[in-house]
Amino acid sequence: MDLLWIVLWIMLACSFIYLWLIIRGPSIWDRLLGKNLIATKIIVMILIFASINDSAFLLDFAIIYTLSGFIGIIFIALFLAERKKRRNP
Amino acid sequence: MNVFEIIGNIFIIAGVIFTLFGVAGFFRFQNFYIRILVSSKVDAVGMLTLVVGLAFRHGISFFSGKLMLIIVVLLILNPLVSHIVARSAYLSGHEVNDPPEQS
Amino acid sequence: MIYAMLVFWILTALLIVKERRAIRIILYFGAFSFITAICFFLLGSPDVAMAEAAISTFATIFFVICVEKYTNLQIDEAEKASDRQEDKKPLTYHLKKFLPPLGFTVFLCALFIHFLPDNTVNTFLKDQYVERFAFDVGGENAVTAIYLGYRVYDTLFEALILVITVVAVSHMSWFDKTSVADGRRSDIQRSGMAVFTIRIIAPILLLFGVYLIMNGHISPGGGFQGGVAIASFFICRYMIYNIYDISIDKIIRAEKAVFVVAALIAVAAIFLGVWARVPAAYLDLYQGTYLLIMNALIGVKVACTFIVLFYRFVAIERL
Amino acid sequence: MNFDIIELFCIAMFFIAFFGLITSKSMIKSVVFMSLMEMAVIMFFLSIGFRSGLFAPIGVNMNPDYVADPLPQALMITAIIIGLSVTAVTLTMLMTLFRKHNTTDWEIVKKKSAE
Repeated sequence: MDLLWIVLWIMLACSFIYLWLIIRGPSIWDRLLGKNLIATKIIVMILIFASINDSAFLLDFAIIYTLSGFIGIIFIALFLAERKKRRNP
Repeated sequence: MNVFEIIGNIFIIAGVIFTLFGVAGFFRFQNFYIRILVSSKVDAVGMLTLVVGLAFRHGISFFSGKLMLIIVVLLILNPLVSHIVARSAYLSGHEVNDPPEQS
Repeated sequence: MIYAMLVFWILTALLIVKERRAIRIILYFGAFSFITAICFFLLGSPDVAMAEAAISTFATIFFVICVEKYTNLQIDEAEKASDRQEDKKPLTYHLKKFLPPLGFTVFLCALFIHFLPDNTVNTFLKDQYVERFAFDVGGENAVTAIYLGYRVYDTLFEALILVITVVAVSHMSWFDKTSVADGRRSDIQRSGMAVFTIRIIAPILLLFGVYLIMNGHISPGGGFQGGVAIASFFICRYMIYNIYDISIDKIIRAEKAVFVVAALIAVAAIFLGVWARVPAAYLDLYQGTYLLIMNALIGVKVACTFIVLFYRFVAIERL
Repeated sequence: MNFDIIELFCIAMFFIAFFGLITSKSMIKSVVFMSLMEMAVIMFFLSIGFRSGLFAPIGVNMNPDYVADPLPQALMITAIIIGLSVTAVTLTMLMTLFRKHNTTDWEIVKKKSAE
């Protein structure tokens, strides 16, 4: 078994652990953080998969995944901050 | 197996170890602010090390050029997300010494 | 690998079924979209995975705006009250309530599995397409060749549905106005660091969207994915400047014009037989130009639609 | 019956979402479940004829035995974009209904509109 496949499975196990974090995390911010960490794990998995297949065009998917996923998380975080503040000023 | 691949493998193993430290840090601490400091910082370092290792394995090629672009994007965006999450938690009144609140 | 990801997929869906609070449902839905995208990727279709990854941020943003505005409390108030009533009732009540829908669902599922056809998959069409697309339509991406060459009617219909969506959103809305007052500022909380960093990221996103459109016929990507990437550039722009200074009416007019032009070009290129009359020496050039122009038009069209939807949700529906 | 394990997962997903749709009280949950059902259908289409080891249909002079089926992919891209449009229209309708009845609970809306 190649080293890269072992790393791939370790990353999958890490993302399962962070799913447990999303379920348990006491506040909403812990859940957002867990979502961010799952996103980074999945990006690493895509990169390793593209490296195993040795095809550069699969990396485009990693780039757009990074950009759009993180922008979504930033937008949610900005909105949540505004929401709580308006409720109890 | 040439020199590039050996260096790349060493980097990849280091990256995996950093990532596992991040997982451990997440369950070690209960306070949100300590947690976001530990896990996201260690996680970013681990991921960058892993991607650098992958780039080393491929030598100088189009593939590693694209990996460099991904490294730049990750280096900019990943700390920013941690910053925004922590800032929005602070603005919404999540105090540093608070007991964990359900929401 | 794919089986492990599918187990993950089912787990997130079960989480959504179990959860009651609206804001948590949105977060779980975001994680669900991430995992769906990687499942599509592992099924050997990076084009669909790209579209899903770019779409998921828009879906999450729409849901967040809706929840933030309309369920301002942390739990849906109605659900909370009904929960308090139901918790006192005995177990048989819950069983009575949940068994009939569960039984109905299991019955439908059994019917579905029973009537599932058990032939082997017919690969005639797949073989034809994979072998002939480079000669018939051109390019190196079989998916782009199918949706711009063999099945261009589907794509045009889909573009028409996007026009209808914009009309329907304006029609169903509670508010009468269709455009935003120019120069109005929103009350979103910005941080200086975020603005500085997104200023660096936004041009990369725009450039990458244009790259996806221009390279759509030789690598994964194409009009749809590039259009959505360009539309998410406008989310970045909104987060930087925090001002509504884009006229929605002009964008809608541009969208309609682009749709008409795309339909005319497709009809002229394929159904009037220009394709057959091009001399063989210039066929490559002709095919490349056609794919590039159609991809660009569809990209502009999709980008216009999503800019309009985003601005409507963020500026008008949140009032 | 020789169907694939992936197809079985997709069918399970579809009916989980269906169960959620008919038992949920909140409107937002209903919209989310519609989105989930659509994802299950798309995954089902992509998994037809898939086996382990197939690669993306991109490149020159490909062997049809080693690439995934391009036809469902081309149809599913449009389906995903239309899915977002459906979500947007449904959310707009939800907001209008909220303005009218001031709640997001189906049963209260039913009671109010029956009066």
